[in-house]
Amino acid sequence: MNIENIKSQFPIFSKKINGKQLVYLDSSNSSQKPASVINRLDSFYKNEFSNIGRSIHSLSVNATNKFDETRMSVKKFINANSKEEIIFTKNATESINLVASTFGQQNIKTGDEILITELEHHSNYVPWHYLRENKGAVIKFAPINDDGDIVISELEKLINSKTKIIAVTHLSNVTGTIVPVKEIIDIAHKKNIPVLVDGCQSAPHLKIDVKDLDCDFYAISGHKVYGPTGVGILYAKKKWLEQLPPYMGGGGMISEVKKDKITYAQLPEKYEAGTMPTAEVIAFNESIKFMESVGIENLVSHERELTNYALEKLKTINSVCIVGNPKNKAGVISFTIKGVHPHDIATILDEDAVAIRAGHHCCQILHEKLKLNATARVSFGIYNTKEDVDILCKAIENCRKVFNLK
Amino acid sequence: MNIENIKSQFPIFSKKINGKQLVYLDSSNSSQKPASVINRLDSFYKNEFSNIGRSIHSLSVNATNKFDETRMSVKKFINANSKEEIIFTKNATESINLVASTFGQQNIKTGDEILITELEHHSNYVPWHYLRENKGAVIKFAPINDDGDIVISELEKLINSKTKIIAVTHLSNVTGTIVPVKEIIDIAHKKNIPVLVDGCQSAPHLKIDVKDLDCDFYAISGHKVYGPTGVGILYAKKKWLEQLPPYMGGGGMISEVKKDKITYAQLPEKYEAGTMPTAEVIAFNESIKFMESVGIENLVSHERELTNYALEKLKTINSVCIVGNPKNKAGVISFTIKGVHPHDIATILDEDAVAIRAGHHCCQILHEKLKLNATARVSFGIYNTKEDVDILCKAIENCRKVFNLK
Amino acid sequence: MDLKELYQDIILEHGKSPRNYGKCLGYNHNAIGHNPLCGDQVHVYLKLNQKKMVEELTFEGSGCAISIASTSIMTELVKGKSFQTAKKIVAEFLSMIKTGSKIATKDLNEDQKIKIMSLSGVKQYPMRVKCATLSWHTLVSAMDKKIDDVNTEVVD
Amino acid sequence: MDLKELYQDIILEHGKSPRNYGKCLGYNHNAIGHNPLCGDQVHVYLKLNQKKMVEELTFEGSGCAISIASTSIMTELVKGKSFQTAKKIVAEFLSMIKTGSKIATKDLNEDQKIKIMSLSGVKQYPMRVKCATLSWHTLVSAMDKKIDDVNTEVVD
Ligand SMILES: Cc1ncc(COP(=O)(O)O)c(C=O)c1O
Ligand SMILES: Cc1ncc(COP(=O)(O)O)c(C=O)c1O
Repeated sequence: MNIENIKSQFPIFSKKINGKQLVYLDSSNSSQKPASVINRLDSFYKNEFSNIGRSIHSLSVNATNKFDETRMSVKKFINANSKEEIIFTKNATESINLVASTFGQQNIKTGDEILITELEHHSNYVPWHYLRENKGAVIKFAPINDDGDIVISELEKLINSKTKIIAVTHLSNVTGTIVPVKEIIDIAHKKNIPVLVDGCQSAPHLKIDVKDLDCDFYAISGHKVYGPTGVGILYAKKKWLEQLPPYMGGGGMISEVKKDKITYAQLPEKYEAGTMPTAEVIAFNESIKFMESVGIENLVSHERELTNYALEKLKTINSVCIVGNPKNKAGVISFTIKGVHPHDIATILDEDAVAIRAGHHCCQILHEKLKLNATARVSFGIYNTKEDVDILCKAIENCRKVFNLK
Repeated sequence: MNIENIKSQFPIFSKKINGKQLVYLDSSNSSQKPASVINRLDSFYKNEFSNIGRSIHSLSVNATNKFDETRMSVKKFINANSKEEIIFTKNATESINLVASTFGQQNIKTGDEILITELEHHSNYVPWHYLRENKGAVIKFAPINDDGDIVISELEKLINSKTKIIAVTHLSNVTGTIVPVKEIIDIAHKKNIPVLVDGCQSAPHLKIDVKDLDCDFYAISGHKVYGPTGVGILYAKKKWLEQLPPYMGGGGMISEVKKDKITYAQLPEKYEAGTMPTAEVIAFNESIKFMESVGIENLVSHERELTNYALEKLKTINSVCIVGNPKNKAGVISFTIKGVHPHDIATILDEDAVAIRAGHHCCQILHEKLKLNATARVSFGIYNTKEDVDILCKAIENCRKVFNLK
Repeated sequence: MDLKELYQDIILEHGKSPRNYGKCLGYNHNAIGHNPLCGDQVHVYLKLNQKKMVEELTFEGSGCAISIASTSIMTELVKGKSFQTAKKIVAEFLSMIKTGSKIATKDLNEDQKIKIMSLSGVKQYPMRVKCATLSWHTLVSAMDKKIDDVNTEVVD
Repeated sequence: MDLKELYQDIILEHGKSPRNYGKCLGYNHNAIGHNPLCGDQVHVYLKLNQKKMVEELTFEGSGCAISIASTSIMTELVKGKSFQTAKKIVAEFLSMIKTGSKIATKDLNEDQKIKIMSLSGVKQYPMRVKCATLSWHTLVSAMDKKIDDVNTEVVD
């Protein structure tokens, strides 16, 4: 696999920042986009634009077919059973809110328990918190150990007859921990408890197979897998989508509307109210094609190599501390520098056109557990190279210099 | 105003359909996009892409500022008091769901009444229906008369002490009726009842001034006002956004997250959970600039002229019936042809590259009232010309020919 | 594609003057189908006699020329057929509309084949396929009596 | 822009060894400010005496060098000032950070002016403005005792 060739497919890397080559290490936040995706947006808007589903004219027929093709691609990409299990949302946050809200309406009563983990992103906690506020549910947090791994035996202890759903990330956006979700799902299913997997970080970094995982729900952000902003995905087993109530109400999700009664459309339309991010979903097909052209195995091994290389190099820098040491890790490294606050690190690195993120990364629970207010985070995409890591390390040295560290 | 010049700003019109010039008369469904909007998406993705708000690096700072500029433009465009009153959603349907859900949570109990009208789009009915299902609310429908006008005195009669909110469209997407929402808001406010205005069709066709209207909520779809898909807008008075609970939960909308407690961010972030349609919102600024470059007054008068011209011409065609005859009408004309079902009309017109919409246009209540299963709809954008209307009328003649009508 | 291939005279004629319209006496099966895209609806009434023969087949509903003609033609062709044959005819029709396959069955005479094939032009108009197939799906559902409602969104 | 203009020695020094850290005895005003962007938090303790003079001003919290240095310098400059003067200094500081205006007040001596102006480099770093201004907003809120929580999202 030729990374320079892949990198050249991303127009942004021909741009200079502060006169320097951009070293983009913030892909966990949002990935850059290959030309094929950007050009598809362009060509769709310029030559083919129409809304889908509702009109009979040729433009609309074409758009409807193209939209459907993306749904088929997503189905294949994550190995779902049918395209009716693929719902388009605006982001993974909506995907999780959709599940929490509809599942909660139907299945959560006072005292029921929702089990999440200390690794969760706010987007996989706040939606469940609403059920605590509005329905009297109880939220339990499966703990992590010092390495940043979920302790399965501890998680298991927290499951009881009141546990109604488990929501867990597949890959931590802070420690890079790969969570053994399949094992968790097995445990849960033995007790008839459904599991939602937050796949925001796994989708760009791992091979996803929802059939193999047997998860009930899987949430993905399009913009983190080389897609346009404005597109999220919810995979859900058909039985859930059939039995749960609809989420947003409006055009496109109904069957029959009367003054006293409304019936809803079939799947997947039941969960797609109003005008979709039509162009963005259609262009998202190119993101999947891009990932397939690279090959998920190649992507995984490239990122693994990069991550290991970066860990090695970072560890040799004085006063750098890596956050967590999970058994399996992918694409995400958070660290601190003794004596330099992460915000200062980010500002100083930016001067060298090295884009990283600093803060709590929407994981305050995890940071509280780690007794850190903030961390600096490096996250990789398929376009990153060892040279990027070298430049990162040099920039960190500069950071130490600015702060007069020994 | 030179329409040919304006039309040339829309790349799609250089495309041929079935070897013919596209006559796009489906703008109420979704408008075409000017090159400036499409190019802004392209340049943002190619040169500037980053997520907003959460990172400190230069790309992110730039994106955050650009995002904020759109918010300021929207504020100015609809004359809101402050940018904190402008919430970005994925579409107008989400905007209305947001209000129905949060307002409902706080203010609707069993027996409370919600007043809507017979003109409403499903997106301004289904979200309220949920409150009927889940909270025991009652929905009342203000009737229209034979012309397709809301009868204000009838609407007034339906208001009583149990009426908690009124939700009404500003412009019907079927009859083109301009609803005197200001008058309705005056009546409602005298009784301390807030009003949501569905501005989906008015935003592209009329000058919007939320301060003058004094509405409590105003919902807009970006894709109907020459913007990208994936962007919706909710205007709401600050007092409401402050007092209502949040809608979706997740990253970006929190202040502090603890295991036992969560506090929410200030406005507007409180209502913007997860990654926004960043690029699309940024490009949407160009849509507003486009509309301002044309001048809303010019747009309104051009479309009025077109609408009148089309009405005149259509009325001369045998067996064509115009749906509704409202006092004030803008940009939207629905019709039927005696002996030809609207679906057949749409298919036949499409053969001449005339794109119209056929069906119930997400207004089944209205169609039931009109005793019609479906109608054919022509809707204008700034790029339409009298020539388009002429081609439409010729295509309708062809339609009559295919069906051997006299 | 020529519009006249879609709107053949036979279709226009059936669209305008549908056969077997109304509720037949003594029906023992029925089902409603609707197309959420447009709100069109069809109600199929069926009388299966003791020999499992389609003794009566009628419909009520509104829709476009394609949909009404398709339903009208369906009632004509299926009436008088056995349960099995009826099912076979439906399958051949659906396959013709979706894949463009020819009508091969010996259960229809030449005249009837011409009628059913007059609907084959619909294949070129993807958005209209549902108009043509709704009543056929509804017929199956009435015969099977499994569910009452057919929704074109599912079955296509 | 040179990083050394942002990270001047005086800022690094205050960032590392902040003055007036901790909870002062007998405080009668206090407020918490936090920056939802990063989770940083500052708690300002203030003792206003009967003459409405800032007798004590301390803080607790964590944050980046900019934020800690800014808070530390703030406590140094505002302590001992009258209520009115304190407000004026805050206003001049905020205006410096936002518009780049000069510090003109006669209420600070030259040394103090150099200190406060060491923070002026922040203006070039929009994402860091909140780091520098959070504690100052929190001080105002403590003085006014209107609300307990300050949130940089609002006030900037
Ligand atoms: C009057 C009206 N309200 C609401 C909507 C829903 O807008 P969207 O589909 O963008 O959510 C539409 C358009 O479909 C409309 O015309
Ligand atoms: C683990 C995880 N979950 C959820 C999210 C939320 O995704 P989005 O902002 O696209 O809704 C993110 C990214 O921000 C994430 O990293």
